[in-house]
Amino acid sequence: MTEPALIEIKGVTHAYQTATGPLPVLDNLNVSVPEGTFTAVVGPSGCGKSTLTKLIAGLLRPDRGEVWLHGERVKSPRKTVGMAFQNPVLLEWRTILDNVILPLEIVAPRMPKKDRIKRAEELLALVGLEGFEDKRPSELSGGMRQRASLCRSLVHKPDVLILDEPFGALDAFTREDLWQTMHELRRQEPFTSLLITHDLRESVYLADEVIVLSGRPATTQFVLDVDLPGERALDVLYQPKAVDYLATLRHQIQIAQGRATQEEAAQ
Amino acid sequence: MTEPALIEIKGVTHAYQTATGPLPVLDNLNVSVPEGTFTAVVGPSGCGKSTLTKLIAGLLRPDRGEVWLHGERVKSPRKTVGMAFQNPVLLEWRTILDNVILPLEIVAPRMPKKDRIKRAEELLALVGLEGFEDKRPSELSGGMRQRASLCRSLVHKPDVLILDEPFGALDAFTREDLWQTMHELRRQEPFTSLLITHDLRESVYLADEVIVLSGRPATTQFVLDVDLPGERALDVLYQPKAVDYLATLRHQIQIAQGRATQEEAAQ
Amino acid sequence: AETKTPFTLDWKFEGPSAAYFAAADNGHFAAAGLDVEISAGKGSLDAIPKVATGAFPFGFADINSLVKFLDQNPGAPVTAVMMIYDKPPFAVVGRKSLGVETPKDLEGKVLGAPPPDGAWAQFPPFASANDLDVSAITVEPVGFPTREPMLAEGKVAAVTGFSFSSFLNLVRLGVPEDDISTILMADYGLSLYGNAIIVNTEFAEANPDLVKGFLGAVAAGWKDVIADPAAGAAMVAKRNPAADVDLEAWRLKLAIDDNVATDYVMENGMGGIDAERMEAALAQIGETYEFKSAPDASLYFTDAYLPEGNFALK
Amino acid sequence: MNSTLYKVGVPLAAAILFLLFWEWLVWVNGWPNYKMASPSDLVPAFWKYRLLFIENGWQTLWRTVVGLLLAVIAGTALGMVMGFSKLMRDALYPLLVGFNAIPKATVVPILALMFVGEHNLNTILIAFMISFFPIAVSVSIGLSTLEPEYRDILRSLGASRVTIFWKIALPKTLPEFFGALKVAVTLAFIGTNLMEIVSPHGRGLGSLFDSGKISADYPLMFAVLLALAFLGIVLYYIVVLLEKIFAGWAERAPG
Amino acid sequence: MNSTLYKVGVPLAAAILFLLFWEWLVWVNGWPNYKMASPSDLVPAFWKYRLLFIENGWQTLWRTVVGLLLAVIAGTALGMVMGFSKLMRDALYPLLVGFNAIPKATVVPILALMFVGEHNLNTILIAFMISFFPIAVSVSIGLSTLEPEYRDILRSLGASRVTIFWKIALPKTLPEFFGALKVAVTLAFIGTNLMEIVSPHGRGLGSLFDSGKISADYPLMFAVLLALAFLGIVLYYIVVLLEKIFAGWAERAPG
Ligand SMILES: Nc1ncnc2c1ncn2[C@@H]1O[C@H](COP(=O)(O)OP(=O)(O)OP(=O)(O)O)[C@@H](O)[C@H]1O
Ligand SMILES: Nc1ncnc2c1ncn2[C@@H]1O[C@H](COP(=O)(O)OP(=O)(O)OP(=O)(O)O)[C@@H](O)[C@H]1O
Ligand SMILES: [Mg+2]
Ligand SMILES: [Mg+2]
Repeated sequence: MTEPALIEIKGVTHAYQTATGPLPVLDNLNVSVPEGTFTAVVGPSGCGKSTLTKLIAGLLRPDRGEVWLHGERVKSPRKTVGMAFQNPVLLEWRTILDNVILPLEIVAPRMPKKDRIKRAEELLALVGLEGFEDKRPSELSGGMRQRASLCRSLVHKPDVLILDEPFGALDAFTREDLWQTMHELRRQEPFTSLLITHDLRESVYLADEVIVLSGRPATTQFVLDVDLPGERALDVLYQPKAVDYLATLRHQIQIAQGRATQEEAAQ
Repeated sequence: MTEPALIEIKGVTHAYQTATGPLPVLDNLNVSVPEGTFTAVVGPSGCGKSTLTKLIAGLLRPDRGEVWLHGERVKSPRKTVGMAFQNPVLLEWRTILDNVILPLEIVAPRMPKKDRIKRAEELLALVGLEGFEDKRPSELSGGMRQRASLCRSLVHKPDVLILDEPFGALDAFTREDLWQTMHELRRQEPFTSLLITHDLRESVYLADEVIVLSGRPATTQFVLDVDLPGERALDVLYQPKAVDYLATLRHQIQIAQGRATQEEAAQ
Repeated sequence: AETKTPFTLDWKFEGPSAAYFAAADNGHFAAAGLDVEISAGKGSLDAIPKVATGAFPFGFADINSLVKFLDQNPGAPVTAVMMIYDKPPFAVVGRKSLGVETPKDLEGKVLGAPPPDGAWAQFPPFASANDLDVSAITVEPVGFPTREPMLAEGKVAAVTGFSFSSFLNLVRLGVPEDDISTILMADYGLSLYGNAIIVNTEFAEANPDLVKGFLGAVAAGWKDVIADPAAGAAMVAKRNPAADVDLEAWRLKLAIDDNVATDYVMENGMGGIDAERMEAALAQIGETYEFKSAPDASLYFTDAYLPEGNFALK
Repeated sequence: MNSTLYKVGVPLAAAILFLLFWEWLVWVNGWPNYKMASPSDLVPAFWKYRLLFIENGWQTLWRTVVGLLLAVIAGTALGMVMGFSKLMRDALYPLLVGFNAIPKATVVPILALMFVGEHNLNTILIAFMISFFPIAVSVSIGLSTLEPEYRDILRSLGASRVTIFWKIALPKTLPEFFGALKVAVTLAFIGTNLMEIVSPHGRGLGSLFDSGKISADYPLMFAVLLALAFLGIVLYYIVVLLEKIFAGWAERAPG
Repeated sequence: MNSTLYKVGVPLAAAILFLLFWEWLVWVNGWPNYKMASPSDLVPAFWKYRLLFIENGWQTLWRTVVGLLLAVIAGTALGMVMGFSKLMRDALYPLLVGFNAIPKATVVPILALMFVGEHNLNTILIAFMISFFPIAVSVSIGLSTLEPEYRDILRSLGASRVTIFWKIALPKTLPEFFGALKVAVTLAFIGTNLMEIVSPHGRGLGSLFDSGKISADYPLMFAVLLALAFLGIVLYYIVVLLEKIFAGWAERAPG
């Protein structure tokens, strides 16, 4: 038997209780992310991706099935997780710098103030927000807020990084810059990551494995192993292998949305 | 002299007053959108795109320069504008349906309730949200909220439609569906539209003209006339002309971000 | 037709208010051509302005308060026309078991007194009239609600207060009646008068006959309740739903005996005052209160509306 | 757990626990009635004066409700003025605070002199005066701290300030508004009783308290206080009901 | 406009306008002092008793502030308990409302009997009792309506409820908290004065009011009320200052 994966999702089923009855969202889902790897999850809008992130982070308890992190069953949130939410909520009463520092105040309360600031400033510079440290969130543009939120998820060097569409509000180039930043960071301070995205190129460029979820209620519909070099340059996406991957994923998503069948995909 | 354009931005300069002094955002910007056309605006994150939409909607007054709509100078917001904000704020105390109906309550207070509901339901169905009419916003996924917000901007059949990254949180296919929906709607109930986006394919597919803004403070750096058929199928993007357009835009944005110079682009 | 004339009392509807209810219920007011609505009050300084502003033509209030009021507000159209409490209820109430029976006994003891208490305000003239060594008396400021309970628990040896209220409160708290000593200040050198019927002078000048009729009805009411205190208490109970009839009858009785039907009144009739005593009273007020202008007894009381020889109670 | 059972049971259990604790406290300390009557002493008082309680309770209740309604209307209006205009906020707030810092017990005689004999008006006015402030504060804060994103939804449609208030600001601050209303309910109650006690007109629970006081009937006095508390709770549940209807969306499961 | 000039000028102008209006009202109606004294009558009263005003003002002030601090601490704690636990909310709210619907004027004698002679304690307790409720309500509402998105930021890090309260819930509700504090300030004031008037211990502005009453000195009585209003305003500005420091971010330009 192989060593258990760092993130292990076993037969998870979940439904939201709504006024009109339960809304099943995840149906017997299985995902495992080995230590040090980067897994991307794609799937149609509203299929249950964000729900999945909340289950892993321990913010929700699954109706059925189990979530394991580091070989322990997840029953409540833990300090070693970094999370960037789809909707980047920044605290309006704190400056951008203080927003980024927030997790350190919880996770590493004894870290000297100077070190905290240094760490946060480094990250902010990495995402192109130098000079905005002392601004209020409302003084930032949508994309800038998203970048600040990304820094917040990274600041305490989490073992497990959960990113829910972290680059959704960014233009292509800023986004590609950040892809490279992510690769760079991963090299410097290794982490295991689960990335939700709707950009297929992003998933292929960043991940070691791409999971395609079916429509709601979501199950694993397809898993793609991305066999590209660990250190990737941007033009890796123009390699035939990558182009192939992209075509496969496009088709899988079409299936997930019920526009094509598995048979067509096989053709 | 030609007939004045429907949206006319003349030498607009704007700066935000921040604690550390003014932050210039727009610098002598000129844009004109003729009646019935669709203009896309692209530019680096934080350059001032959302600011531009607020100026057109009359939510902000420019420091210098003028904004004209319908041949009238904009001094305050007007009822004939539909706006989808970058951050889709839905009112938590209303159902999705009632959120979409909201503009009708202001703009067409005498419209019979039944008609309002019908209109809103039609739009919700168009964006794939049938069955979610009676849910609360918090019961929707990020992408679903964005779609609801789009419906809200359309419900009162505005003459002028301002869309600030309306598809940012959507997966490729849902997004492409909505592109087609937009074309369809435009045919049925013509409007003049300004679209902010960071997706170059989106801009080429939807717009008659793409404006590339430079980095902050933003000026018009480049204007691309999109000469593609009015009714576009998705594969239009694979035509050589469109591929060419995309390459040009990519390069222009690189220039906007200061990674390439105009000279390189000319090569 | 009967003339509507509101009448404000100085306090809540208690036993001693019975006389006015009797005047109403037994038809004395009606006989004088008056339709009187009686309102409760919140102290003399609530009643006096009500009359001074003309909102109420008649009122019932402490004349000492009226003196101060007229000194502070010269020319205010209000004056007293009929003295009711020949002796004011200001008293020192002590317990015999704690060694307090006469004023002199207070020396060396603890006296509880609420700072704004009306009786406490008269303590200095009382003390000087009785040659008390004030420095030998420990004065403990107490709140109204704690006054009698503290005496009942023996934390103080005596308190200042209104004779009938403090006495009855103590009885209610379980202190044996014969242990309570009520030292009525008026019996020990205090010349002050007590509560009187007051009128708005503008109203009185315009309607002298109504005023006379009113006073006659009040006197008749008092006669009724003196004759039958229990019936009077029943009239109070009619207006004060939770009232304890026996208690109110008792309170009325105490007021009649101590304050209303005094020896002087039995002798000279009810309603009038003695000019000399009034001068002495003003002098005693001056011991604790600094007059803005020289006091003038004629401003505070007029017998113009009283019958010759006052109202005989006998 | 059965949900209606829970909704009725929890507050009821809390109330019973509280009464038991009270009884025990009095019993252990051996307090006499004039210090603190125990719940069991109150039962006879309630029974004896039951008709008076109903009659006077109603008197107190309707004046309180009218005063409260006035306070809601005037407080909302004032809050709107202060919420929309910083100038008005800076000018009016200190005056209002000053006015509120004045004990209403001292205002009662002045009012009573102004409107002699108008007992209803006086009582309602005091209930109103004492209770409008929290409402004005909450509305003004709701408006002045409204996030621009929310405001812009309607502003971009050219909606008037009043429309923005009704469609956005008010619903968004409803939870705080109802919180203020819960405070205002109890204050209005205190106002009504203040008038009934300080400037007696012989009606309402305040007058019953007074008449208990005159005859040193301590159990009756405590019984009146309990009745007041009970009426306050009734009004509170009415507010809760309104809140459920109008602002039920805001309640989240606790974290 | 010069900003400090504006900040001082606007409230000052409003206050002066108000005093002028008052003076005019009294003058036009020709009201005597015992109905309503005019501001110009109060000046001599202030001057004559200036030392008493300072001494008693201080007495009232410190008891109010101590009571208020207690109210902030206990109110916040209670609000946390009720905000985090729906059970506690359902159980405690009605009791608190009932307690608050009881006029504090009637509680004063009971307290005075419980702690005979402890004037400071009694006064502070009443100030506390009357003012903690708005604070508890605002904290509990802030917690129970906190948007899950905000809560999740810290929850995902395994932060405790108390941490979430300090880092997220409290700052986020600070504007409402300060609103409640503004209401509580005035209530605490009323509490202190209630004790000083109803169960007099001869100290504080309440007792000055009473002694004005004994000598029928109406201008003095009105002057005391004005002094109370003034102290209330001073406390209010202290709260405003704290608000500027801690919750300045929340104020938006009005729409
Ligand atoms: N209310 C504000 N106060 C101060 N500065 C602001 C405010 N809003 C925006 N800014 C600043 O103005 C600049 C432009 O913001 P804007 O939101 O227009 O950018 P954008 O082009 O929409 O960016 P994005 O693509 O990231 O949404 C940013 O640098 C931002 O920091
Ligand atoms: N709190 C909630 N209560 C009830 N239903 C919810 C809740 N949150 C999400 N849902 C529903 O669950 C489904 C999945 O939501 P989720 O946010 O996980 O989707 P998603 O895959 O992240 O979509 P997107 O790409 O649009 O963000 C949606 O249909 C949504 O309506
Ligand atoms: Mg999502
Ligand atoms: Mg933007």
